[in-house]
Amino acid sequence: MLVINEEQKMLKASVRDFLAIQSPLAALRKLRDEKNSDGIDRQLWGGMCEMGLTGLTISEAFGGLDFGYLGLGLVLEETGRTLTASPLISTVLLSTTAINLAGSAAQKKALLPELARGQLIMALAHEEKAHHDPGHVATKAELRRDGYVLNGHKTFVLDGHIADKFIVVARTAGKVDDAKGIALFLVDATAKGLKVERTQMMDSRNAAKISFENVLVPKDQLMEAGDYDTLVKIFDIGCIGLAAEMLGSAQECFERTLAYLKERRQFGVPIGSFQALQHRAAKMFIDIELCKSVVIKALKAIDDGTPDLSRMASLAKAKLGETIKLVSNEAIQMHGGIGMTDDAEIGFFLKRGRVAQQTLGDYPYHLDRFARLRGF
Amino acid sequence: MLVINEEQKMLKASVRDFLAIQSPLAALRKLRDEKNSDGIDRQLWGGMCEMGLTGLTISEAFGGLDFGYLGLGLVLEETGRTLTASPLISTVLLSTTAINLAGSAAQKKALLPELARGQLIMALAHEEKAHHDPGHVATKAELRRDGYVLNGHKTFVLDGHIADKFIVVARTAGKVDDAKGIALFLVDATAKGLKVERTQMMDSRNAAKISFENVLVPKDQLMEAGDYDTLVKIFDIGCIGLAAEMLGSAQECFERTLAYLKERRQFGVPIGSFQALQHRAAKMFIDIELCKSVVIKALKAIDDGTPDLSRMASLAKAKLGETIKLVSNEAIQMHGGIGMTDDAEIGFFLKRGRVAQQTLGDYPYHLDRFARLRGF
Amino acid sequence: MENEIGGLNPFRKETRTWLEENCPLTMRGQIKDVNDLYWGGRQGAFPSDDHKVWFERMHAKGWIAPHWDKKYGGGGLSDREHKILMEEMARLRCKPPLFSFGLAMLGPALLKFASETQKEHYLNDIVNAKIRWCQGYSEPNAGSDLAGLQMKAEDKGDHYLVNGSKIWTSFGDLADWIFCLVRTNSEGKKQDGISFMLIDMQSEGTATRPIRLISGKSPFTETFFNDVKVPKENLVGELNKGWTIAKYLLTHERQMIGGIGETDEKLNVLEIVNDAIGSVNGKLNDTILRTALARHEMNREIFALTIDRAIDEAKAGNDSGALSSLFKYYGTELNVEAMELIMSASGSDALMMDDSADKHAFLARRFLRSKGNTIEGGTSEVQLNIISKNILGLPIK
Amino acid sequence: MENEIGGLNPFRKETRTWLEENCPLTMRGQIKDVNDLYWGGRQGAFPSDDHKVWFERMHAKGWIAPHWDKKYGGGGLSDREHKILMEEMARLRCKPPLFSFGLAMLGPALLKFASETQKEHYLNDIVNAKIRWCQGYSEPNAGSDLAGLQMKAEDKGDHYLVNGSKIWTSFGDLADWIFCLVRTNSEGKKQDGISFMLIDMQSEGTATRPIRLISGKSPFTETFFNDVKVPKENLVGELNKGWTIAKYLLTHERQMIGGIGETDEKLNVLEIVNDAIGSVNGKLNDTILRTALARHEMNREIFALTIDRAIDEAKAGNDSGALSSLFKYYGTELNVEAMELIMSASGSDALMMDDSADKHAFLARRFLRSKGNTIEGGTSEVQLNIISKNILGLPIK
Repeated sequence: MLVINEEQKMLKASVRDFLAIQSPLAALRKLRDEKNSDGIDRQLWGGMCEMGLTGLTISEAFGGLDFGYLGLGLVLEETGRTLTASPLISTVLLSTTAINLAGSAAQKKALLPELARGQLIMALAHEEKAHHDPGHVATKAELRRDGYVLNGHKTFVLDGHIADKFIVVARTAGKVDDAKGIALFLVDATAKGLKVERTQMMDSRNAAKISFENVLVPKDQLMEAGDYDTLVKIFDIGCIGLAAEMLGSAQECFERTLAYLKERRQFGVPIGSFQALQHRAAKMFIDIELCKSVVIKALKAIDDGTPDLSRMASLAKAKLGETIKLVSNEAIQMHGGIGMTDDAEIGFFLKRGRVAQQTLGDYPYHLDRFARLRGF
Repeated sequence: MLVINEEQKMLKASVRDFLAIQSPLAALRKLRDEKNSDGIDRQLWGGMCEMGLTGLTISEAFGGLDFGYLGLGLVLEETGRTLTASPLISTVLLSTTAINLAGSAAQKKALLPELARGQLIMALAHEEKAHHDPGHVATKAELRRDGYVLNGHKTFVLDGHIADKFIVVARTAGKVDDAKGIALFLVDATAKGLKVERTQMMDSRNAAKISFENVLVPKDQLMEAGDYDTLVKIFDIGCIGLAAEMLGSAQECFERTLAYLKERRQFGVPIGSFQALQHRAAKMFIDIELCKSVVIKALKAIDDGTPDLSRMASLAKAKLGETIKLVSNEAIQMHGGIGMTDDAEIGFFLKRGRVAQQTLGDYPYHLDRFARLRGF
Repeated sequence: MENEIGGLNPFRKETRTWLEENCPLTMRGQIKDVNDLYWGGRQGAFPSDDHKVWFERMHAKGWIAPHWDKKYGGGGLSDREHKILMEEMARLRCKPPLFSFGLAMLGPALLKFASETQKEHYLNDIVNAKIRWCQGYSEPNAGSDLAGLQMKAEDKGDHYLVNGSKIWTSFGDLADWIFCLVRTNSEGKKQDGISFMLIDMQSEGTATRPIRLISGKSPFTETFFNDVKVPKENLVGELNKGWTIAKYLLTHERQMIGGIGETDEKLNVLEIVNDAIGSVNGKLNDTILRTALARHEMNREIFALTIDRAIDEAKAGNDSGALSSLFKYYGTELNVEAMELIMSASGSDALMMDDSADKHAFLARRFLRSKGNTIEGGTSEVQLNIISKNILGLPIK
Repeated sequence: MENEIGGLNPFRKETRTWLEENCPLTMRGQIKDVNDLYWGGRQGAFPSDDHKVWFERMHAKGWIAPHWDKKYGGGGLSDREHKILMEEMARLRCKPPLFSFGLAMLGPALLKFASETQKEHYLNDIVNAKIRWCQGYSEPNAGSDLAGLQMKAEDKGDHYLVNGSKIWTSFGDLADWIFCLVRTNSEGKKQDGISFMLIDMQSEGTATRPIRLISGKSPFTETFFNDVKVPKENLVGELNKGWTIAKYLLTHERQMIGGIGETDEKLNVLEIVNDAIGSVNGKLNDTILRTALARHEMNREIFALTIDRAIDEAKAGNDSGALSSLFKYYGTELNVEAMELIMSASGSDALMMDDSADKHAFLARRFLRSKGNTIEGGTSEVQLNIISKNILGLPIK
């Protein structure tokens, strides 16, 4: 069934109400303008943790709610509407998933309860180039007697500047683009030799560049199942979560534009009465309806453990990337000069949309991957 | 100067007047419906020859007018408007060009005067696959004591069913996709072992499939400069000529659609008052204006002998292929149900447009080639 | 079926046995084309002996119109029984014993709007395959503006005098009667001057002309009415209230179009492109076409998911009106795009369009025919207008 | 120049020598940005000593406004001499000694429409760089509908009382005076109630607010007028006839925008994409991007040919109005597309937008700013409306 149930509806509604008060779009502007050193509002994050959002995908045994990824997707859809800056993507969508999938029993026992309680902000450090590439890992992890020694650098590490702990993708063997030899390590932000440089992004959120200079990581911080296939699965789940967030953004951006078309008058009539704009609006509506279908299907595919997760992830990520691009471009154009001003909020959707569609692979990347997975 | 001079204007106007009477679009329908065995109107062709159209690109020394390719392009633009079926493309644009570029002195002396007088219909037999590919030649020409022996088959040979003589691209050496080893031969339609099968195309014009079974060709029918580079140049000129024809078709198709938008009423108003259709019409207008620029530039490039002819050819062929596709699709859609009927003439532009854009390489082919020539 | 726990319902059991015993083997399976159906009518011949056997057996059971009342020639089945019969026929993939616009479209309208006399007369003729019906809605000058129709029926006291023409009448040349919309009042709101009328195609002054499409022959005709006298009792429902019947019927037409459309074999775009272009290391040889194909296949998959979602929303009791508004538009745009991809991949092979047996010849026709998909049954532009006004609530100027 | 066969014209010779001797070396070559220009005005400082030297020397020659009459502070050059001076300045790539909206936009309007008193007063102030002008046309609620402006000037007997606001005023915060369009009549056709007025920005009741764009800081401001008293003699031309002046000025504005736009370094799309993506055997590594880039580069080349053709058509005496109607639309669409390609190729590098010195930081800003290109100076939609109505003659509903 490609519909949500009552419990899921309630979760969505309560998150929506919470964000409407605690984190309207103005909150993001405030973080940006006051040059907040964290780039997030810790009090807001505390509230989100209290609601249990950090535990949605953690089993009850570790103090989570075991609500599943459809639940997390609905939450992300809502934060996409308000463009809320929080560690939801870095910590819950990516890192918690990584620990669920790759962590040893001891690592899970140590970290999942903390994560569920929201006491830990974590970041996944993978990318080394400007374009997403799961197999491309130059960062080396050499096994010594006292642990692994990490050397290399990472870029576009979401929330890297505030992470307490990193999950670092490094190579214990093989050449730079080999699938074999990839491993995941848990590394404390305070580790010696680790350097973090905050990079502010176009969407007023934050990422970091990280470098490792002979960073020593104890052997028990190697993640048990942290191989290439697991990494890909983490990214697939990440893509679907991002698609859910983009769905929220696309809807909000479109609804605001639609409202503007009805309210703004030119030449004595509302501009929404111009047929050329009407048809463009209708096409956006159609794309968004299509997006809703692929997002709910893909979220369910995670929870159902279907074998075609990669194809679904690329399908969702590509379609949403294209749609948020279309909708946010059209939104600016239809808002005219007003849309170009920072005062109007509509530009924030363009900015977040571009970052989201670039994260974990853009449209061409996923189009190509979809074709490969379909065998052509 | 990207404008035409008085002499060229006069040529264009006289051809236009001639075609308006002798070959309106209804003439093509008549040829089709009466299942004319030639697929062309020989009387009309006679008239075109009398006007000197066959000699436009032949030097005065051989009885031609030496008017140049810009002149021929203007004529093709007009035949594109009326969708006139004639051997202009097979015989004048392609074969005459081939003889000019590759023929020996004796061949020129023998053939050009006949061609100028319109006494010869010729066809260029090159393609062996469903997609244009200059280097792909499997047809073999083996040198024996008494001449070359040809074996192989050709497809999509324009006007092959009525050609008196063929220019056949065959291979004297090398493997099937090698550039080296390609040669051009003059072969009589009556040659023993040559089989011609007429294929009617979607545009109600004709092409043929041809096969060679031990066809003996005298040594002096090998064309002097018939190598790969020359072949490519013939195709480049062919592409530009086709682009000129498509420009005529696109303009006529657009103008008819524009007239329909003004005349057809729905919901009590002319449908051309609907802004969504207006914007789509304006975009077609823009594309056609761009097309005019690239076509005149490319035609001049032939006459001027500029070194970047291949790039210009791909530029023109690609842009016109895309534009005729857009314009003819939109024409049907804007004509609605009426546009779908055979009674309405507008569908003929869709049909001819698709064949023209496929001839000598479609949009993807020339897009790729343009990128290669630009070095990326 | 899910409710029949503990064994089959007796009616289902009985029906299943009867169908298995009585439906000829050639009457099971995929319908090949329109000639694989029995259409009935004055000149209607059975395509094969099995078609005849099958029609007669079903007719004897009353199962030509199983859920119509027996006095109209129906089988008098309850909704529940009718549903079971349909399910069991689907199970055996039985072809319909009679395929008819009378059965599928006119019948439901008559049942709802006609007088008792009309019902008894016309419905029995439909069930007995005596009369083959066609439908006359569109007119040359109406197009997307259906209600702007102009074919006129003047009240001449004892009869109506009909003048005008209809277009896009499917099989108008093979039909005995036509049900159509005529203008009986040219003042006031255009929807309020339309009436629903039944006309014998053998009346003096009628004529039909087949419509040739850009793709070649078609089942469509134009039908002409020149001073045709129509008895007053041929009016269905109230005078000037035909628009209500039309709207009711349009729903049935959409279902019908869906049904006929499916008799055309679906083309496997990916397979055709792959065959035409070839691939190296599992990648299509043409990167540009590969990108276009990937985009298309993605959208097709997502469109299919959207249909699933609409069904699920309906099951869950949610309003899925907004969703279904996009199906006509997007489905046909995808179909047109698919044919463009196929043409692009097939190169000059797909440009041949003579009557020879070349395996590619049908591609050009399918391609050309596809251009009508975004026009017939409401143009893409009308669909976008409907979405922007009814769903998005954008203002009319 | 081509007509000066047999040696240089004496004025050209003299001018060339003078420029070579008097134009400081730093005042030659590409203008780096808006801060590399002297704008004049009450608070206007010279960006460098060379700017000062250059202005003063040119001013002494009367060459700030070389073709204006001497009584207005101009140089009184003939058209021919003026053309030669421009050519010689271009030859040495001299920067303008004074860059000013007064010189380029208000001046021409005053010369054509103002009273003699106004001309003498205001033109001299412009040439002497005493007053820096800005322009007030657009209003927050007008947008594409420029003539729908609402800023009101009420006749109060001895003065006008002005209320309202303007938007998109370039450097409104740095200007001394503003020339603007105000509504002096709200009845009848909206174009007929507009007047052209000069307002001292130091008047009581005026205020400006800088506009921050989605790309960051901008030269634009909003300007507010709250019960501002404007002397009656500040009206230029006839009351309610300001629309004529506006249309005249818009032509100059377009030229101006072109000029300023060019101070931004043009990006080489192909080079940036190539650097970011890399290639193997001369082919870009990303086939999808390669296709998009090829399409873009083709259209860009054809667009350039179209500009050439328009020039040639004009030279040949043909009407090229239809052609030039597409430049604004297509040029800006191409620019927007170019920035999309650059963003796509640059990946996460181009998403950084802090104030650090990262070499990519400017890309995000350039990209975001490009979104305004299809809006400012007449939206793409307005351009398409103009083409469909004025060129194609499509009917208004």
